[in-house]
Amino acid sequence: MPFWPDSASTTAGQVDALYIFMVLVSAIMTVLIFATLIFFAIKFRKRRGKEAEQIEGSTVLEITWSVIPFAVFLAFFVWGAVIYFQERTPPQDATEVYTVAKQWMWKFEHASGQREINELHVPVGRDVKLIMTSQDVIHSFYVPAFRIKQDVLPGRYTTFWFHATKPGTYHLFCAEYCGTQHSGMIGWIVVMEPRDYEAWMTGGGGNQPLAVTGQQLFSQFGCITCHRSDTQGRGPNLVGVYNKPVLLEDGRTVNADDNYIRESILDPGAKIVRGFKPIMPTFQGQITDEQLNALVAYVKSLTQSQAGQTPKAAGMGTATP
Amino acid sequence: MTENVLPDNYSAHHNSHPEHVSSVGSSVAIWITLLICTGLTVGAAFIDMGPFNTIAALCIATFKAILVVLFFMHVKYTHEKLTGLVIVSAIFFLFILLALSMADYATRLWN
Amino acid sequence: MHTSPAAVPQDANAHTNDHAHDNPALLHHFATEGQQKNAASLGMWLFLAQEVMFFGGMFCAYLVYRFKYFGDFGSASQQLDIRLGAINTAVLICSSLTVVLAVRAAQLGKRMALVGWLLLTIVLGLAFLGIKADEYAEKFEKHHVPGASFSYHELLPGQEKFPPADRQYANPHHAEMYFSLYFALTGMHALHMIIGVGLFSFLAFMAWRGKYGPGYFTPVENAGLYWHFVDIVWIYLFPLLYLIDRHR
Amino acid sequence: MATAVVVDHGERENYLNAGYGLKSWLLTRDHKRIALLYLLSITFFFFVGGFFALLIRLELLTPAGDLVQSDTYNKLFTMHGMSMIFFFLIPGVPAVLGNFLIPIMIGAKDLAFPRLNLLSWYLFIVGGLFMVYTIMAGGVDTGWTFYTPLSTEFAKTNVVTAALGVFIAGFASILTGLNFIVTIHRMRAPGMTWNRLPLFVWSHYATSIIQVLGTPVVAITIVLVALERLFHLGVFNPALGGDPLLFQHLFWFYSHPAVYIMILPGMGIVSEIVCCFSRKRIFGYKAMALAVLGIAVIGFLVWAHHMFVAGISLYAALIFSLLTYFVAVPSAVKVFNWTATMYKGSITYQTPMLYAFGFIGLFTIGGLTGLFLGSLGIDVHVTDTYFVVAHFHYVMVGGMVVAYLGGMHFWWPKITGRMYPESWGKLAALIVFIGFNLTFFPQFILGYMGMPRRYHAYPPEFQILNILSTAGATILAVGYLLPMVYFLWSLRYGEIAPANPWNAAGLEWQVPSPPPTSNFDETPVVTWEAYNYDELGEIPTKQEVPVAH
Repeated sequence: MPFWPDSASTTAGQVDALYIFMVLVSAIMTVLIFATLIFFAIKFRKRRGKEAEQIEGSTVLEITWSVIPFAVFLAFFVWGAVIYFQERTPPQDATEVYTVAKQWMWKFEHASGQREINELHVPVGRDVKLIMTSQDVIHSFYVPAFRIKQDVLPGRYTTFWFHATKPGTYHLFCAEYCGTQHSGMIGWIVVMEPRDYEAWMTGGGGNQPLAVTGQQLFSQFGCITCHRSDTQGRGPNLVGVYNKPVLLEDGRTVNADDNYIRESILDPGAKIVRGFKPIMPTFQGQITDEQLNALVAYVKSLTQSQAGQTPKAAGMGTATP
Repeated sequence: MTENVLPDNYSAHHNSHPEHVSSVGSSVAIWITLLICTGLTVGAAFIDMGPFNTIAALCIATFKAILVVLFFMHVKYTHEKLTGLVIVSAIFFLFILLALSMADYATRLWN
Repeated sequence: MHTSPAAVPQDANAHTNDHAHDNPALLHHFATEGQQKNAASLGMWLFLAQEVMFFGGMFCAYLVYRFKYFGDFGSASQQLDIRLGAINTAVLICSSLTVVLAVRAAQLGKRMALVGWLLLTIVLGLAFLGIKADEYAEKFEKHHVPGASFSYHELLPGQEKFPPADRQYANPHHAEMYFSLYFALTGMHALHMIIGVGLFSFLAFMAWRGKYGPGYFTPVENAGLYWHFVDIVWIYLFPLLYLIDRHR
Repeated sequence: MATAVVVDHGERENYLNAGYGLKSWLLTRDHKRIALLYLLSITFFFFVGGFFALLIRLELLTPAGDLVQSDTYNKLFTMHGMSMIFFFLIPGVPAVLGNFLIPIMIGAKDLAFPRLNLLSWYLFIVGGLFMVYTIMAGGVDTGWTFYTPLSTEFAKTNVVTAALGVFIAGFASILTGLNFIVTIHRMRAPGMTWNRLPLFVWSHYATSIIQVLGTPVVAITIVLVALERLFHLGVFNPALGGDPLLFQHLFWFYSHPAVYIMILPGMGIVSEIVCCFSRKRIFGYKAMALAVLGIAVIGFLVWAHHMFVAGISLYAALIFSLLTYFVAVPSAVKVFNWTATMYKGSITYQTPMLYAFGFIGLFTIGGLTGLFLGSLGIDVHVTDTYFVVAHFHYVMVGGMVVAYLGGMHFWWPKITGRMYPESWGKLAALIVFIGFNLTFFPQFILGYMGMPRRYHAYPPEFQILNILSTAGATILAVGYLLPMVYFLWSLRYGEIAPANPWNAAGLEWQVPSPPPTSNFDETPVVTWEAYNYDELGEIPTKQEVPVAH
């Protein structure tokens, strides 16, 4: 369809539906106003011997044309809010891709360890979640065919998820002005049939899964000496901590999401887990965003079941669960 | 021409009010209160009241500010309602700035 | 033809133009002194409302970061000298009193008293700035000024009670953030003080020349309002900057 | 009736012939002369900004970035935005038409603080010089929004001088607003009660509230950006744990209400014009006055709708989206009331009325597309695309600039004492309307298709619409140059204007054209409501013109 963007995700259809609804309602409003204007302009044009009739106004009318539009506006609000809520709530079991933006490129790292630049291969019919951060300025990850964009910020994670519905190659734009080559910070989202996707994934070969890289870093940086999988460690046991509430020393409870894990590595003093001493050093400036992503991916991989079944994957090293 | 069609500035209303001249005694009394409050706020900072330390400090500061506005800045004695309106608007919009910004920061961690 | 403006009736003129010719300070576009005075007063209050929002932007930044980095802010706050802060608060409160008395002297037409109180205000204002400068100098010595030379290695509040190995230090980045806000807030406040001292110097000179008296003292009154506002800003800055988490 | 005398062809002393030397202009305290000083200054920046706009459109004629380099392009749109917003739109109507008309409309001899008014212009000029220096020194490329950390840590261009320029011009705006509020409170003539104020005055009152309470926040924010660059105070620095969104909160706290600084005075102008050329009282005076105040106040509660995809909390986004719909209601009320005002009127179509029609139409589209952006689900797709660009140009250019041109035509006889050529005026209005729609309507479609804003080069599928847009821009340029030419022409060759060529209501039409320096020989006493067209009769035809009542 000319002058209409591709639709390639579940969100796209929803956004289009609301958009068409709003265009129709606005068109009706516009036509009504314009028709009235033009009708008045012709009907009440100056005529010889006919004077204007003075009318003070009408409270009833004022209230009517405040309340009715507002009711329509509320429909826009609620519908839009529902879509937004979905866009901002990624499903639990989505395939995760770590994304690092920098002036002026997009870097992706799949859970399997596959790396890409300015091109992202994803399977059709599966939930995909991007965990994004920026190395420098604010960027914005925008895929018009999915009708979604999300700013990518330095110093924290933002997320973006979609469920692609149609194989194809779609534009990826940086939508937040980010400096000289802003318009060159573009790429492609390649949506593939699951079979092709698997082939592509294995095609690269020799990739080490991100969580395994994270596990190596976990030993390399010495995290493992304190964060043991038993209760004897000087730091909290990290098995199964992801996406669970954590009780803090100051009485607050926070959810251990990606940003929490990230912050705990970079700024360990910010949120101290109850019962532990604030002794962990900061890793700010000592690890790259990619390494950080790998560590986060590793901590997330430490689920209870995995820890029980495959100690190797859980990465507890010498400690036995 | 009747009085009620005249805007406030044209009526004799404002000219008829004598300027308030603050008395030395009351000014000194306010001054001493302000100094005592300064001592209080320092003292209160060293008592552990948990989260109420900040609240106590802000309450004392607000009390001091109110004293300054009402007495030193003569707002208590003015016959001009507009002054109060200007102050209230400034505080209101400051509140909007702080409250709606914090509405973002305070709810970022919610899930 | 009542759509055209009629002239002000004679009787209205009589009272609106009251004393119009008496006071050389009455500007041509005002009908009465009262109108002129009320305009000046409203203008000054609006200016102060503007100032509230000006500082408000920085207070908002302060609030956000204090909320996020409470412990580190506490640590950095305790690097400030609470005695100097308290003394400066007292100095400013005293200067507010001298301003009140200056306005009073102007209202009562006591010329030399007016000049005296204004000069005393200037002295107090300079004292405040002197103490502030001393505090700033200390920040430079301790490398607590944000920038390349910034360095910070201090405990979080209340960590002294733990054995040395377990003590936790404040995040130096967040301490630098605190000092950024400290310098922005106190610097902007000090700039307002300097402007105030300049204003009062001008007013003292004009007062000495006998410019102000019971009939016309709006500049003294408005400068006073400005000074009290600057005082109020400090009344908030003192606890917010100096008194975080002192009890630990 | 001393104030309603027939103009006797330039012999009477007026504000223009009261003095001719440079000093009589540069040291003037007359609000009318300061208005003209402002008019010259903002016209300069309008054409500077317009020139940048034209270069931008030419670059976008082809998908490849071939006309200018990308860094040049980035500077072009940045300086286009800064010139237009801070140095044309914000001072635009208030500092020119508001400055000229408000004292006369309320029956005062001048603004409350004439010296402050002059200071405001000088501050504007100093800020403008900083801006001109910035342009001359190689420009600035942060976008007019100065987003951190791009502006603080990464941009290598003249950010500090641009920031200072905006900061200083901001204080010019604050002083104008402060002056208006005090003037409207304190300087009204006897009988000019709040219920009798022209809506032009009401809308400037509402505008002034925003200027006084909003501008300081952006001023300090911009100062913090400059301090971060100059002295490394890292309030926004992510490396120190600074939150990049804090800048956006502080920036939009002002810059969203600032769009109401730009549009509210335009609404005031349209109210005056619609009433005059319909020969009608405004429909729903109180609702109209309340609506402008409502827009000004609620306008402060919606700023984060610029940040829905920026990473704010989900809950904050919901609150701000809902509040956004609250501010849409008074805007809608205004459109309905203008339409209702024409009902049973006796309408004629002089140039100002054509612009007023244009305003209502374009503002309706601009406002309705604002609803799309307020809706969270749609905003996520179209924010930071050409949809936003089209939306705010519909409001800013289709709304404010069109209203400004309408106002300039409406009051040109009053300001200069000369009539502009009517048929040229109508032609220009038509050209502006066509050129504007051709320029910006395709951008809505581009935006929904997904073309991001601030792109120097773009994928080829967007080219057709971009060509249309560029074609429209050239037509629009003609539409803007034409009034420049015939306005200048009319200064010398235009017909002498009577005191009240439109037979319009309002005190400004009861003083001679151009008005004398002190506006009124004697303070008027107002005994009538605003827009008392029932007492005025019809607009005089050409033959009757010079005969004032």
